[in-house]
Amino acid sequence: MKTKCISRADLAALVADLAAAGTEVVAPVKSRDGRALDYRRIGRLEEAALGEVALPRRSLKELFLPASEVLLRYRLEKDDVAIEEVPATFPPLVILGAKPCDAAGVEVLDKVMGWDYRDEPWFARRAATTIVSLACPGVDGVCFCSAVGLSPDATKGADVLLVPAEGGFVAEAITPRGEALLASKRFAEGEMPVEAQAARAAAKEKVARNLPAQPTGFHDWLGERFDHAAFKDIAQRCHGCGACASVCPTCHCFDIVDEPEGLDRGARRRNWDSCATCKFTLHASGHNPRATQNERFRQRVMHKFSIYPRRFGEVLCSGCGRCVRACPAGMDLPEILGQLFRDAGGAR
Amino acid sequence: MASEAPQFEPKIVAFVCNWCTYTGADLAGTSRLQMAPNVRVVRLPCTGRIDPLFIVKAFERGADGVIVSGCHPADCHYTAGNYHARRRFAIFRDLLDFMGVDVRRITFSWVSASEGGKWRDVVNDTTARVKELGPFTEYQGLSDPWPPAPPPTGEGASSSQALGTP
Amino acid sequence: MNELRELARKLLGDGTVKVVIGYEEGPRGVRPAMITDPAQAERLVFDARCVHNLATYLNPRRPHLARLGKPAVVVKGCDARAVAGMIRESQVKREDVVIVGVRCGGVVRDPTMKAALAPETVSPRCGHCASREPKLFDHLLGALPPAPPRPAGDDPVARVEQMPLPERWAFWKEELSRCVRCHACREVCPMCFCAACVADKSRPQWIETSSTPRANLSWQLTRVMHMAGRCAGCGECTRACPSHIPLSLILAHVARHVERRFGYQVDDDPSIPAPIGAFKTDDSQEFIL
Amino acid sequence: MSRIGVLVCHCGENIGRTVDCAKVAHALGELPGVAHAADYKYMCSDPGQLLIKQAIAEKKLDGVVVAACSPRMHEKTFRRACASAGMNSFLCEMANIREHCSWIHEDRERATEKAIALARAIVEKVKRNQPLSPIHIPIERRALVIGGGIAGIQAALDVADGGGQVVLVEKEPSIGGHMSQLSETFPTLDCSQCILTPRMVEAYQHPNIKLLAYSEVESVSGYIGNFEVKVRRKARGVDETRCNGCGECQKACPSKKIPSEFEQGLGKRTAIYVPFPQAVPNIPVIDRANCALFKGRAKGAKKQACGLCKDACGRQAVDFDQQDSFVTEKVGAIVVATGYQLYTIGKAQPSEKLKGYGEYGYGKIPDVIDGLQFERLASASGPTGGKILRPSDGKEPKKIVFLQCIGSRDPAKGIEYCSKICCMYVAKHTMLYRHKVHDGKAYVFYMDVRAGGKGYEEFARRAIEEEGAIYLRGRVSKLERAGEKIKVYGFDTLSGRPMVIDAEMVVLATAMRPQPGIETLAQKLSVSYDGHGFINEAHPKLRPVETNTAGVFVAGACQAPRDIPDSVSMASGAASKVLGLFSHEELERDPTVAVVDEAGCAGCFHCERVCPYGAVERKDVKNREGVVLKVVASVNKGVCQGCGTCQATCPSKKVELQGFTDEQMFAVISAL
Repeated sequence: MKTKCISRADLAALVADLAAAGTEVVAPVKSRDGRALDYRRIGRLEEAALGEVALPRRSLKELFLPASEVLLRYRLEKDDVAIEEVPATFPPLVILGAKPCDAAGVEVLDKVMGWDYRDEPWFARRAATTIVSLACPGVDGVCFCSAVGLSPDATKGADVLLVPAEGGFVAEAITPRGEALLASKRFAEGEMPVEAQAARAAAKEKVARNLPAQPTGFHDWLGERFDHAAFKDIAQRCHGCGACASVCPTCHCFDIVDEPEGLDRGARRRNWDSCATCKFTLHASGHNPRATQNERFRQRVMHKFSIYPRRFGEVLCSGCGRCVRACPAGMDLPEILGQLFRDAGGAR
Repeated sequence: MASEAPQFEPKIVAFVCNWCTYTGADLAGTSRLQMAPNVRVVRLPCTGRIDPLFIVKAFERGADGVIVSGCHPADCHYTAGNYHARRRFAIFRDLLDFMGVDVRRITFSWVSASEGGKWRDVVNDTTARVKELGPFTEYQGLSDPWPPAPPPTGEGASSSQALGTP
Repeated sequence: MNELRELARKLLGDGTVKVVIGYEEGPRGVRPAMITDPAQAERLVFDARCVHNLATYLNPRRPHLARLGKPAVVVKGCDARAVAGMIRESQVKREDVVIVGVRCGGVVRDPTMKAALAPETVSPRCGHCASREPKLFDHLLGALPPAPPRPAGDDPVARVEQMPLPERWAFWKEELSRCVRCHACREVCPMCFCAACVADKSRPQWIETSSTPRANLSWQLTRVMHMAGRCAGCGECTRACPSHIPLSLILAHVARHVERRFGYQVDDDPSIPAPIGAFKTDDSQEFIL
Repeated sequence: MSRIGVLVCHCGENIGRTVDCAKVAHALGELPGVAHAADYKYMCSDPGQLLIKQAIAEKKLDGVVVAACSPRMHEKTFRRACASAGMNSFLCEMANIREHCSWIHEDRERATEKAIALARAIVEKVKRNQPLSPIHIPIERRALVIGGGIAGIQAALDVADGGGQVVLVEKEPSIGGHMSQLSETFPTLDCSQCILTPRMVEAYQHPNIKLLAYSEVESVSGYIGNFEVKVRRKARGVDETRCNGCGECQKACPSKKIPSEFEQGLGKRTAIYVPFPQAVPNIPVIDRANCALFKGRAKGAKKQACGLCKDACGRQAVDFDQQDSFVTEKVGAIVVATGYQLYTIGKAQPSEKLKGYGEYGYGKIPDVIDGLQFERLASASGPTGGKILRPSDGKEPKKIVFLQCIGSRDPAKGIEYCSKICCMYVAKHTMLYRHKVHDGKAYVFYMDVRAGGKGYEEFARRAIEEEGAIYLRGRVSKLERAGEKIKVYGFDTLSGRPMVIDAEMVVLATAMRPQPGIETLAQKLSVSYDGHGFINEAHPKLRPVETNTAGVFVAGACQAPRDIPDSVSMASGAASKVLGLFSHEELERDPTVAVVDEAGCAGCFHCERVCPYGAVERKDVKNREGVVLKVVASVNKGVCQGCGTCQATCPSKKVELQGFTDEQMFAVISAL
């Protein structure tokens, strides 16, 4: 694969060109209080905060599965209901400086989105979007991408991988779409500098220290451990607030609601939901098959590390660690995984 | 630069109690007191029944102004509903103001069954005030789910300072 | 700390309580702990990282904890206000909980921080704290530490209050646009104990469950109205918000307004009635024509 | 989908002139769920109502909206029409397009547009209306009358004569009230006691009346038809069942110099006493504050300081150890008839709102007295045997000045209202005086003479024209003691001259105020009262003897200053209301009441705190084993008046006011 060298000025020119051509560009942007990052639209490269180590508050997921999305609109007529479809067409979008774990999360979700029912809005947005990842130095002691088969410079889900280098970046096109983005004559071909290679290796090593890789066959092992002792009191401190699901790049459960917007009209929307909340499985009868937080948290672990991988061959987790950082009660997924990994490894 | 565009006619929803203000509004009608046709009255038993959510929903549904009106203190048909409403709306009004809603769009009044003239004044004054404020586009425009990009560095400095979030 | 562990051991040992809800050292900072075995009392800690309001775990919406049996709960002065609120509003019976009060010298903003209190790290709510020693307790532990430093920067509530109206609107519009309606603010709140929240009610649906700026504003307006004169000011909603919306600013503003107008401060005395649901015939009514 | 019928009324030209009624009907006919829409000249007429009934039958309507006048005008009419066509009456509502639209707007286009919006909102509401049925409540056919003055006695007798049972509670030792103190009554000058005493006795002996004298209402719970009243029976120190009213105890009592309340301090009584000879019941009471024995006990004396009354009693009725006792009475209705007290004239006042007169020397100049004291002087059974004699020296005054409006009609004194009876009783006083002191001169300083009432104006004129009273329009600035005389500094505004009269006695016609403690009683009864403490009637014109609490009625001067005929009329009115209530087996009430969704109630009881009626009760939710799972709120339908404050307060909206549910209001707001 050919790599190209891109100076910051070149990148700025690319953003300007894209903007001029009507392509939306999204990048990590500092929040107003300066304390956090968000993936947001930019008009100029200077607005982006590409040099920041931290993860944006929420993942890339919402660019493909918004927190709330109109599926159709309806209007009551005298004796009928008129339906207005919402077209699943989206303007071209380039995501610049995506975290590799976030890009990977999107690709993981392609599986379920295209499974028994093809989710048109999801794939229409996917088709309109080019993801330019930026190799990560490893964020902090929580990250565990390497434990779920990824790495801080993973290319999964990315069309282009940028690696920081002297004066700019080295860019590697991963997909034909990435190649097209880099096709500009402005970008000179060049080799990955040694320092950049070394930084990538160092980052990998750093992250790997946080949590050992999952043992082989873990998904099947876990799938048979529904009553594992670790689940018994797993979530006593959990509030069931669902903050973890909101920030997760791979949590994708949604609820579909019809909401009136006036006397005679309304919209059908799908909204993010979370298995952590007590109402997620609450039946109309009042019965709740997942009666307490312990069962709900077990579901979260099971779905991510057994149910999804057994069905789709992919772990429903990109190891970003946002759930740990966001949890107000100190619930710690890598801690739980560590225990389970040890147990599974030992059992072998 | 006289505008030829049709004058803005605000939509104003009035939540009133049955015993004082509704009856006062009836009296205004019986007395043929002419007033602006912008106000639509919703009859409730008591101001105590009026939920802040009514006001929120009225704005969501396109109201440009709201009137809340009931019995004068000590005159409540149910003895105390208006006192509870008074506390509730003192807080709610201040909350709306803190959130950036122009509370001049909401009129709170006591109009007794005998104050047809006062009702007319409340209706006309509120209509005039809301006309001046223009359509409540801020509230009605709360539908774009994608936040705008933050202001470029240098502008909006006051809002880019770190806010003390615990 | 030893005092706390000993008390926990004793309470669990003699069967006074079945679980002690306290703090422990987690892999990344301090976190809540539910201790049921006296031998595990060693795990308990208390220092300036103990940010969490453990009163939340008394909330009746936590059946998995209620199942454990009678709890003892470790509370700071601020947390005690929430316990008092739940007692006042018939959610917790005073005799059904052992309240372990701890004297508090302030906490940091985030439990993963170091326990060192500095103007940059101290939680904003500790700046003017007048309740570092709970009045509602069965046991009161520790000596009163020195007062925490004042948080750095000017008063964030006043800063929003002083914004011109359109700026204030724009500020909140932007902040609330990030809300994804996960309702984490509600779930972590000790005072949000409704079995069925109005935000989940669909007939009628006063508050849409979708994340639109309109519904987000409607939700926060409703939540804050319900909190007026009840909010313990623990800031858990703000800490839980995955979108970092400064919800505490709204609650703090309303609390100040309630105090100015009704002379009422949320207190940890359950016998003092809240200002909403009461009235004085001569309450100020300058806003009413 | 709903099948709503919309009927738009022209009200002749009243609506049709400014609202295009056909267009309104057409627009509403286009709405989903509207199965019928029409307009008609007069909907409230018989043919108009017939249209509704036909539409219900032919179009199988499940809701009716009449866009016409105010629902306060004709809601009942149209609901009745719907009910007669077999529809639940609560599925019919009105949109007010007359008072709230056609009468107040001129622009036809905009008025029509508004009428459509108003009617559309009601259509959306009615789509969500639930059929409601009236609430049935059993009735305890027993009334409590609070106050044994003329109003209370009249109400008790009327109810009792009508077949109802009555509990009559009087806080004083005897019934009779202020009327028993009066000498003669205007405008007929018949003797007050002569007409009152037989009524007192009748009340006492009536088989349907249970008299609890020297008793006070301690607490009231329950609701219309089903009140439970706890009455404190104050300790008389005399066993009512033993005493035969012989009076030996009073003769024996050594403390004989106690100012008599009945005589307004102008006479004396003993420590064990009956207030006046005709008292009912004729049973003495021990005034513990003035009894030597009780004074001794209060000081902690071991030895009994006195006991002469007990020794004198042949029936062992005197009981020094008697304590307050309580009785609980179940009643279905309550009549409040607590009467009035006189405004206190001096500087010291019972509340900050009231101001007194320093300049009249009341209490300092012995011969400055109030109207009730004059009544006692004029009364044949009074301390002077009916002779007008000065309290200071017992001489007959030859010149009396009467001052009207003392306190009354004076916002500066805190009493804006007219006390209504003073003009008449001052006229009466001048006459009584002249009848007794033929050469006496009576002056009256007045603001206006208000003599509205049958025979009243003639009576007042007689005082002036035939009985020689000198009426001076003006106020008196000062009263000053000058030897045996009282200098009255006044101003005659009609002649424009200052006046100084050397009076030998001055009578102040003081304002009427409600009885002390009325606010506490009103709170116990959940009835509202005005800024002065007078009980508020439910409607000043149409419901003058009802209060805002169902089943509680009001009579006499506790509602506003009243004279005897007014008080008696009110009492009879209240009694007829009580009897009307008692004429039913069960009570039918408007089902506009709050209902709690017990499954969703979190039991925070905010509703309980805001309910003005105490209608919210706590209810245990138990499982099959009887274990209490949670405690939830529950609304007593008999007590709830339907204000809906609970619903706006409930954080989870788990209490709904029937007829104004959240779904209905949401739809209305969305439709406007």
